[in-house]
Amino acid sequence: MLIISRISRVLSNFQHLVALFAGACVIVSLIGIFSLPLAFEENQLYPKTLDPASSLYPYDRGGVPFGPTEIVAQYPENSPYAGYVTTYLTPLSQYLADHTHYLGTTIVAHPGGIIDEILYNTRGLDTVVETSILFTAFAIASYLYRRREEE
Amino acid sequence: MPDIGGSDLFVLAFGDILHYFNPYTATLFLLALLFTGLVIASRPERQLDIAFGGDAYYAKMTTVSEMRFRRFMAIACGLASMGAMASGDIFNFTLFVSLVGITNVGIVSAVRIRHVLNAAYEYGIVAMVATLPLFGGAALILGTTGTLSIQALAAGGFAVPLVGKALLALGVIGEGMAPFYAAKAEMFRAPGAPYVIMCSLSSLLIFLRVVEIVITI
Amino acid sequence: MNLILQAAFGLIALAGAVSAALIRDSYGKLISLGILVGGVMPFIVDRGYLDVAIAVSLIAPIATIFVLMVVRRAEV
Amino acid sequence: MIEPTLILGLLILVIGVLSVAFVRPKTYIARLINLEIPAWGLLLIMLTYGEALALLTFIAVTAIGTFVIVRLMEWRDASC
Amino acid sequence: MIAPYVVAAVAVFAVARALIERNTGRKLPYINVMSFAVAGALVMLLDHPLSLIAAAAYFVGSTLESNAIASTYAGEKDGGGGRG
Amino acid sequence: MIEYLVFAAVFGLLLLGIHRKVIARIQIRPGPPIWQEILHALKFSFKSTWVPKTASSALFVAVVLVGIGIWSAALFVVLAGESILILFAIYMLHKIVEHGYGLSSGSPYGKFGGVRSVISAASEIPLFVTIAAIYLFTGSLILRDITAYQDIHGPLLLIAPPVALAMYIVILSKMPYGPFSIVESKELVSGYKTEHFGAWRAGLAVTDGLKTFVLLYAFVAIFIGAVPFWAALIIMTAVLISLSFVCAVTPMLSPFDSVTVQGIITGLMLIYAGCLWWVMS
Amino acid sequence: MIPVYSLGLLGAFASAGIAFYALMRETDGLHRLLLTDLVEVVTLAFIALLGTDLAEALILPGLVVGVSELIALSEIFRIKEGYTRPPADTLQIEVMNTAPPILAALLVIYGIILSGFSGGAVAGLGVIFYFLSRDPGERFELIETASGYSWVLWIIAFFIFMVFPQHWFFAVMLAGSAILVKVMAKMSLIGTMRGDPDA
Repeated sequence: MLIISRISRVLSNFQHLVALFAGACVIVSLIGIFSLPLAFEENQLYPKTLDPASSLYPYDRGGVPFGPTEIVAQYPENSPYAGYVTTYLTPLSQYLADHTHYLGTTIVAHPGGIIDEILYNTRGLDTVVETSILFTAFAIASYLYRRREEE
Repeated sequence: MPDIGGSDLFVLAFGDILHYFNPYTATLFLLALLFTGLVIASRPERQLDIAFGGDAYYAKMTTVSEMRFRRFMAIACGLASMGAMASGDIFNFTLFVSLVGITNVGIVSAVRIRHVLNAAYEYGIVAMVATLPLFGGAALILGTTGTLSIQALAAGGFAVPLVGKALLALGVIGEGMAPFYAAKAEMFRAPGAPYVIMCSLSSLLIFLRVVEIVITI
Repeated sequence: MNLILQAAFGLIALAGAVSAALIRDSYGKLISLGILVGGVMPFIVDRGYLDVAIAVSLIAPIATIFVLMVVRRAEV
Repeated sequence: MIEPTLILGLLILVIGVLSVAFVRPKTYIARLINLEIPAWGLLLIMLTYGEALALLTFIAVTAIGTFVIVRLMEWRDASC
Repeated sequence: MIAPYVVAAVAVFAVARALIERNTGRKLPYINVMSFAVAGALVMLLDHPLSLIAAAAYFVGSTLESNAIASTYAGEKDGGGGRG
Repeated sequence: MIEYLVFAAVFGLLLLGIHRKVIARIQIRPGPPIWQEILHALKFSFKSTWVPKTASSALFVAVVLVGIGIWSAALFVVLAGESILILFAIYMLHKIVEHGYGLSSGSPYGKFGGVRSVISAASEIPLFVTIAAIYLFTGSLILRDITAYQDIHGPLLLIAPPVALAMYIVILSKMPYGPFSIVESKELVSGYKTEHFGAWRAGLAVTDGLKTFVLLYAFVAIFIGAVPFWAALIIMTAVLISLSFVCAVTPMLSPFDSVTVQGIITGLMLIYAGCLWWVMS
Repeated sequence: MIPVYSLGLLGAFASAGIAFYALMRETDGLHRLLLTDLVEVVTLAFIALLGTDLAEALILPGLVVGVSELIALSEIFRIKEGYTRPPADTLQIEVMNTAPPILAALLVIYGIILSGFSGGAVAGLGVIFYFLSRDPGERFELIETASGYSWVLWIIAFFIFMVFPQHWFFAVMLAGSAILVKVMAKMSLIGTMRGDPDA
């Protein structure tokens, strides 16, 4: 009975919780190390091929503007225009792509590109939730910050 | 597909992310909806505290701005748990779970009682480091199977590593289940019952959901 | 970039990392961090991500300046 | 053939994590500075897989995160 | 092409020198040498006008950084540990 | 279906009455008559009813309805042979309802009852080990399939006694006057129930009756299998009496000790389920 | 031949173990906050090891989740510890007189060209850096409103993708710019949150 009450004294103090959780995570990390090697599934969603010769490197995924591109989505039938975004270039990014060779990241980050395709179209809900998290966190921070200390 | 929560009732597609309901998740979803409605409808109670050593007691009042903020957080928490109940994609689920975690912290962080704030901070730390098991588990499952869709995984043919499942479950536990519940109990001493209940409900719901996910995949 | 250059810059990056970890003085740590950045940068450029390299080399000193804001106060 | 960048990145990541975990001297600032080391290791890992956009965002966000903690420490210095 | 190797050797040497040096103030010149060498290496790695800009950006950035460190360090020493 | 509900509530209350009676007899007291709980429920239905001034009124009323609602749903899940995962989800959500009872009133006693009910969340965790173990045997969590499995292989009670024991302990921690019923310990007046009176208290009594009935019935259905309804009632009563014995002879644990004991039980169950998984795969 | 993925996982799991071990031994509040930041980095390593386009698309939300939780927690920590006096002076070294406007302008322009998350983060950093050397003033409400509206715009863009996929072009433009404004505004708010609430 003594050991039980000692354990419960530790548990009852919420200061120990982080340690408890971290300990559990250490154990699971060890399990993770012991369960290696894990095979990497080659048949991935949205795989990529790198073409260093392209001016869109490392994001050149082929396709013609305003036409579909082959991208491996989970449920292609749910986004009928999947792949269209990937091939679109705004005038600015078209200009950059024509004139330089090493600005692939900038061009693709500019609206249109494979990441936009995934973030906004096929897996758009992730982005909705993620912006909501940002929104909530800022709501908390700004509420606490602006609350007058009027005790 | 193993039969866990009954057959699918309804599937809602957002691109690659499916939302589906089976009797089990639909029950949980309806409860989340019900309590979110309650949060909107009800006003906080006036909590009475006894001053020990005498017969006196006093009521803790909740200011209007604090009430509004906490109500907003509780509604967001309800919406997040509804999303987590319906989501059919592992990464999307983990994002919803993180949202539940941060709204839970938000609900109590507005309280000015130092003790409650301490508990909220400790819980916040746990909720924040819990993103490692959550996202790490999702990434591990994606890496070893090549898909994130729960329905595709449930259809079989994938060897989901046990450690991936363990990470996922551990992450959800970190966002607020027993025995980490003790920190929440401290948070619960805060006044404002409808909102505080939302904390407890949401973490229970995500835990119930992750049990289904872990058994299904 | 051939193996010799990779080894050289990799060595610089590693030396920066190890010394940043071991040095006890805050300024020394920041300087070692600069060495680490100097070792990493050729790898980025070698891949052909020039835009990323430009952005990273502008952002890295900003992070250092942020840290300097507290270093100055603490090192009494 | 394993990319040398990946090896280097993993090495720096582990060194960085060790240096943050067992920081010497144990001050907030030392830990804050050491936090940058694993970040650069992770950057090299991202570089290996050509995740340039993620890399760029990561460096920017790390700087912002540093600022958040710096700001907290400034308030702390002002109040104590 | 021998130039990149020379530059890399200079960079390694500067780093080694900087790490051996105990005094923080005297480390900074070696860091400047290193950043100059690295900037040179950046130019030589890719033969393109844009890499010149990248090298310039890196050099400007690292100079800014070491200047900031140097002036904060100097300010602290002059101010005797006060508020700079 | 309404007749099932009424029957279940009344029979559940009767079981609770028997529970009190048995405990009293073991402790050599006369004890209340066994229909005392039913009478209580009826009496409270006709008492005057209002909402305390400090309470959060909507929540105060709604939790009573939610409590009745979820346990009615649970009853139908059990009777229709649906997924036991739903049943256990409802069982865990009962915690939220208890918490709602306690916190909505603003009374300090109610609050302590509610907080304690949150602390004792560990009592539900063995359930999931139970579920996992059952799943390993039957490959399904639909009650119909589990019953069908038992028709072929015999009752699960004999196949996997530790699993049955885990669920037994879970039910035990929900029984009043037991070692784990820290939410109802006497220093909290009536725990989370303190401020609910009149018709609300009657509603609470109905919830308790339904809960007892559903849990015991589910225990019979999951671990013994398909039996005639009257036989199920008899077995339920027998299980309840054994529970009463345990309650009567054990002292109540202090809140955190109770959590720790339940946690240790969970850990043991987890090890058991792990071994089971190891053997079966 | 060692499989690359397993090697990477070994590094990631080892880092996770070390980081959590340190967190287990740590009791001080601020040190714990710093360690959670470390944990975020390790989290991203897990995702980065996938090496697909999807991995990249998952890193971006992961990053933003990490930094937003850090912001919320740091503010809770400040209130909890009762640090109520705002910091007075800014960094007084000569580079701060010239560098911030130029660097900030460069970063903001580049961020606007990038658009999306990455652009928001880069531009937000630029704005923070600018606010460092200037008095933030009373722009809080305005920035917050802008970010709220841009959030709504992004939701609209999302539904255009789902309901009217033929208008994908409009949606991608809307989404890219809305996220840019949203993330940038939020990040720049941290810059204004340094001083007195009523400054």
